Amino acid sequence: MITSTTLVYLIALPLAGSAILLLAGRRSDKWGHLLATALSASSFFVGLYQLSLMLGRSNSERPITQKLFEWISVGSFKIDASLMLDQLSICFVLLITGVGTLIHIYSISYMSHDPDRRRFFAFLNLFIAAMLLLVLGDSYLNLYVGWEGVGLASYLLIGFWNQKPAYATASKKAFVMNRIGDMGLSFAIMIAFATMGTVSFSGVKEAVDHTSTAALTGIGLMLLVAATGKSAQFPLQAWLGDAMAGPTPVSALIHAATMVTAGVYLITRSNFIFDAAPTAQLLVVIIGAITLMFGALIGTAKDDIKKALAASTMSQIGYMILGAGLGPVGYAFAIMHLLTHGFFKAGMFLGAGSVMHGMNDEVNMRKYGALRKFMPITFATFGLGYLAILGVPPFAGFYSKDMIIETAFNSGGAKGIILGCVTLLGAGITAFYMTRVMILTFTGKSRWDDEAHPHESPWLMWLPMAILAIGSVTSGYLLSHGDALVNWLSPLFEHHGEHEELLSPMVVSGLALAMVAIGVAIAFVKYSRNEVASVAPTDVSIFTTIARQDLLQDRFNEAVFMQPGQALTAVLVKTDEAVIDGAVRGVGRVALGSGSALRGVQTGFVRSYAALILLGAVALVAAIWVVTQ
Amino acid sequence: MNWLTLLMALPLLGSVVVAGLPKGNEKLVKQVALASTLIVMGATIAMAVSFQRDNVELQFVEKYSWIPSFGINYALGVDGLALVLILMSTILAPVVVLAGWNESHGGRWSVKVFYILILVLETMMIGVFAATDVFLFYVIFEAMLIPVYFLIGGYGTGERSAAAVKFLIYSLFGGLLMLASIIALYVMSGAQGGHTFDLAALSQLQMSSMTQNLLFLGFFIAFAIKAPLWPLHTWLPDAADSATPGTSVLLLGVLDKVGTFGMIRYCLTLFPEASKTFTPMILVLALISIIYGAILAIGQRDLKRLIAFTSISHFGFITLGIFAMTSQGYSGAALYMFNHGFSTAALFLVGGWMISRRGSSTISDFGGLQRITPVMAWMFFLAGMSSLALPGMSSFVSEFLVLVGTFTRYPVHAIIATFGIVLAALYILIPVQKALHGPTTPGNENLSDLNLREKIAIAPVIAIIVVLGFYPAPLLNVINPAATHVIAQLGFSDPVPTSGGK
Amino acid sequence: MIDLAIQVGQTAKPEATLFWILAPLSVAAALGMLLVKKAVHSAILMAFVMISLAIFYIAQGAPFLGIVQVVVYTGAVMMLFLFILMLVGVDSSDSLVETIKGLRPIAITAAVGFGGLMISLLGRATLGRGAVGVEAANADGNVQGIANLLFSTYVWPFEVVSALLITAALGSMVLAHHHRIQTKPTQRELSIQRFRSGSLANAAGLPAPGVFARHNAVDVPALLPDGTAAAASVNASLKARGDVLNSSSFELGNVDTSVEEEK
Amino acid sequence: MNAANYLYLSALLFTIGAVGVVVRRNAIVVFMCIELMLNAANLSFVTFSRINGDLNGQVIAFFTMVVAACEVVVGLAIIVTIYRSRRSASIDDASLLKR
Repeated sequence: MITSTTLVYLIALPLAGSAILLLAGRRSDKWGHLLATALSASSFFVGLYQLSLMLGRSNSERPITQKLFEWISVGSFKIDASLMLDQLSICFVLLITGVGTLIHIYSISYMSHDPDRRRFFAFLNLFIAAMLLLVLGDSYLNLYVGWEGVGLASYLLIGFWNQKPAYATASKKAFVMNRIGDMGLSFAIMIAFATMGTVSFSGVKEAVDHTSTAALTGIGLMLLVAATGKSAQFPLQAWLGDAMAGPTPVSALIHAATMVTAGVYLITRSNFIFDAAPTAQLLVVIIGAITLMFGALIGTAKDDIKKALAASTMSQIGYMILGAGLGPVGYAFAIMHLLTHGFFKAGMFLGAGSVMHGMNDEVNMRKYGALRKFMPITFATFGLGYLAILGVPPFAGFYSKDMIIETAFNSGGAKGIILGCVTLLGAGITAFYMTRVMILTFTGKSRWDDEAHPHESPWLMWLPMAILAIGSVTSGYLLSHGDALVNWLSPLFEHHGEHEELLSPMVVSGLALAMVAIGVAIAFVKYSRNEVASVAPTDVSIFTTIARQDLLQDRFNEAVFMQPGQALTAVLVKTDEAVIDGAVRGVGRVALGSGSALRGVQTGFVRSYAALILLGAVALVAAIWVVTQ
Repeated sequence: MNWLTLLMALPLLGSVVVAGLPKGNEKLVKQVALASTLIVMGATIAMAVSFQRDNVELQFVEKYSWIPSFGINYALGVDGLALVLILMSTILAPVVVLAGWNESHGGRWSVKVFYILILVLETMMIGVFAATDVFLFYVIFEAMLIPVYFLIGGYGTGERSAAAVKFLIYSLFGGLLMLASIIALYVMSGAQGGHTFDLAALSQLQMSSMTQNLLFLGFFIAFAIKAPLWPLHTWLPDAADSATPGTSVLLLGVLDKVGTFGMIRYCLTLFPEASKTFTPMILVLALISIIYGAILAIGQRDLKRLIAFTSISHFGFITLGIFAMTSQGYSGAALYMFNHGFSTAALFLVGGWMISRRGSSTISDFGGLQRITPVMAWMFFLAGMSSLALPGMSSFVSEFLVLVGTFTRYPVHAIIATFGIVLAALYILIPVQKALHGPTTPGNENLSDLNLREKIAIAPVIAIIVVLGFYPAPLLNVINPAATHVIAQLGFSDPVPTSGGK
Repeated sequence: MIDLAIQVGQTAKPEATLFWILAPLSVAAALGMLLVKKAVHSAILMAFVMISLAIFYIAQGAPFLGIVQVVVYTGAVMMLFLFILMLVGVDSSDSLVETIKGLRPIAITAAVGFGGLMISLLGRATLGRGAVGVEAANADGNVQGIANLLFSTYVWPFEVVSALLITAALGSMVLAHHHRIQTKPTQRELSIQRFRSGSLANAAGLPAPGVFARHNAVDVPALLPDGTAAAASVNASLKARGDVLNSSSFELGNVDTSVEEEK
Repeated sequence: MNAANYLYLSALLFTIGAVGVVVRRNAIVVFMCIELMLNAANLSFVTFSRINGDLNGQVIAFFTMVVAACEVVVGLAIIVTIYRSRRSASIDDASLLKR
């Protein structure tokens, strides 16, 4: 592999920005945001430069590496701090730095009134650096560093306004649930080292052939656990909704476009393991399918615009995971959907941020309505993103999502049909809840309070939205034109024979569009023709209630993990005090007690001492008597 | 050059100078104490530079006859592990002096006595890691209790006398068992080539497995109390609760390491067979310590007790690494000892500043500190991140090495231990949320942020934590040869990749 | 006389007679010590026991010890006891009721056990074994024999014991020395104190004992102007001993005051 | 006559003395009982001396007498001192050495 010396700048630039902003403190308040944005952008340009270099090389020579230093080396456990950039990484690098830079620009304006804007930018830069490390690391352990690094950045950013207790709790929840996922990644690394003796991607890839399926399945399942944690997949999905506590640019960058897709990256990166472990792969698909429906159902009931979008994110990542679980044919489509989703979902989140910005940070869509007139640019960019997520041709989602649906149908047998139906149904529900968001927010009558003065956002905010909207329109076509992305990534994935086509692309597209149309129509009937209550109605069906409560995910976690855990903690604290320390203190008390009992003998009367001496003498003589017998 | 004796003499000399200073001038006392510890630190670093990394034999060896009639020698020497721990102790000492500039006020005795105790303790901290004569080790091991006893009982808070007595009696109990074992070793050595207390000679003794098991237990219980391992841990929260932050740092950061250090240096070396016999039991205790310490930490309402319980969890990891008998586990454990010293130091020092400012150590009394005292809050957060072994912090490297090393030989143990990292997230983030986040609660509005002295004190600690997180090689290079040597001596070699049975 | 005693003692029959007469008596005296109320009686009984023992010593070929026993114990030690008894109060008699609960039964049980066991042990140890006798050892005379041992084998203990004796003498002097805490009040201070006390009754000092013209002994209380006896005029220790003469016979009312007219 | 009889007598006297020490409260009587015990021991020594035919026992008895004399001197001085401060010769009154 070609070695490079410039790769490290990708990470070093934003990392330096973060360090400077945090260490300089208030002194950098004036220029901190500009420095951070500039560093993020320069990282993007380094990425573009790397891409141009890569394009100039032949397919097999494209991956490059850079060894920085020897990180950990104990016995046979040797980990270098080294980076690797290949066709897959570069996609992520450009997405992260590109969307990241746009969101930096957006935040300059969005956060301009926040006294801690500098800190916000420091965290954003920290996130960019960590995320880049995640996708550039050349071993699972290096990836792990980035993996936890983005977790930390996510924690810091969700809890950016942690003076509100609920937000602080949300950030803690996200971190802890992510840690459960991280534990899976640790297990995967440990199994890999114990069975293969290496944890670098290339080493593991080579070792797959002579490793047992059981071990590979173990690694695969553990990687899947990691992915579910980071990508908010079932059953570790509950943190994502609460993570919307963070400022909206954070939701756009971390909880829509980049970090939450790390799970997809991990699975795609580990394709050699999953390809060799069908059980694990099957489970990936199942998790993807469950989450897809799970997110979609939650999305239908949410009145909070960010939480609706978050549910949508969860559902869309479900698509990607499902795609990645479909094996070699699916990886590229999963990545493609990831990229297009990065554009349109980030755009929509920024749109939502723009709406909130104009509406005094109101997030309840029932308090919106008719914003189309007041925020034309936001409406336009959001609308384009909306069309993209629906999968209307020729917008981006059409290309990426239909590919996944098609692949799902063609994955063969009953599995294919079930998956195909699930993805189709998901597309329909997506259409329903996204239309609902559109209608509630931008059309109909205004339902806001008098204090709200909706207005269009400044250009610093709408410009990134516009760029992302362009991305949502064109990216799908560009990436799939001539199978560009598929060919680009193909050297990484081993191709097996193509499945027979169950349904032709045209049929799938037709079915998907039909589902979307039905979803849109239902939404129109339900929300556009009827008056929308500005307060959520309470006389709703049990299903709506459950969906509003995120399908009881929090209740489940509370009942099954949190409350028993708290009870256990309380019991153990008491036990430690009473039993273990009690035993220790008991020893002391026995000594003390026997002492005070014996103290009674010390009457102070000389005669009683004499009596005791006499008794002692008797005992002594008795002993002699017995001995000499 | 007798480096080790020099190192031990310097703080002692400092304490003599401190003792001779005029009584009224407290500032001068502190400055002299700080200067002494800094000189010791410098000397240690100079010594470490001349350490030969690839030499697995003891280095800087010194040996003088002390009590000839019993064959007791004043014998010193260090290997990689001891060097690292001495380095840690001598770096922590000036940090503690500087960080706890005012914690000697309000004690039972004068400021002078406080620093004399600290300096005497530093001498012993160096000696306990450097001793290669078992008797000398025992003497220092027990003598260390005395300054700590007075530091807790004289300068602590709350029920300091009770905590000090509990600490002392617990430790003496363990020490007594160890003394019995040492005497037994001495007696046996007489029958096998002459009475001696020399560690190397004693490790060659032939003994029945029953004898070995019993003597091993004598040593191990002493070290398990020191470490502390579940269920011999209950002295630690009380002691940490009552001691001043600086004392707690030395207590948890250095003194407790004597326990884990002793397990390696004495238990493994003297009783290899018994170590193997007891390994399953010890591993279970280590696991219980990890999980139990973490859960108890989650349940604590008092900041100092919480930190103490996190240490119990961490010591579980160290013990796990030691007895996993792999080079990764051993190196990880050794590195963990070093790292734990610093991450606990950071937690205790910052926590101590928070407590002294607020006047309460109950976590729920704090709130919203991040807005009021951002630097202090950040330092606490970073210390917490180090404690939960976030990648990029030095403790991550050691914790992961322990887990990987354990997994290759004892997969189930490693899996259970890994659950500790989730609990770690909880026990750090809960106090972080309660104390640093949320609205600023009454009583916290006027807290002052760290002053320059405190920043200077904490900066090197954080720097070491972060730098070693990214570049642990300087330490690993010193530890690794010793690790491979010890593991090989015990007749173990790292498990080879299994390919999952294929 | 001593030779005679030794001869009597060493002939089998007379010694047995001596023993069987004196031994029960001395046991009875010892028991009596425990049972009598007055310490003085105890002391006398004690002296009896000691003299009996002295006789036993002589009878057993230890005339030196016998003499020393009489001189030291009955002569010096018992005198000391009696002195102290006088200081403390010769007449004080003890109550024999036990005040510490359960002590007496314990003591008696233990004593019975101890005595029984000792006697049983002695019986086991000495039955069927005759005495060698000290005739051979006393060939040069008992005193010479002891002196030989004392100044050769036992010279070091002898010196130590002498040192002990001196120390004890010094020690008892130190202990018995009354350490005055305050300075002795002067006459002036005493008189001021008298006037400051509640009444002026004693301001002029205590009345002297004795009845003028009729009786001037210290054991007779003085008469007050009204003719009654003044209790304060007699020494308290005399009163305690009961050695006070009744002064009623000297009182004014009983004195014939009729005046014979001179013709 | 059997010399053992003296030993029995000695044992009896010793026991009586011991009981006296325990049951009597007057310090002087207690002292006398102690003297009785010492004398009983002396009788044993003298008897042993006779049984064994050498004078060592008598020398020991002699020493005992000296020590007993010392003891009486000091002991009585103590009694006087106590009596002076407490006006009592009962040993039960001097019971501060407790708890």
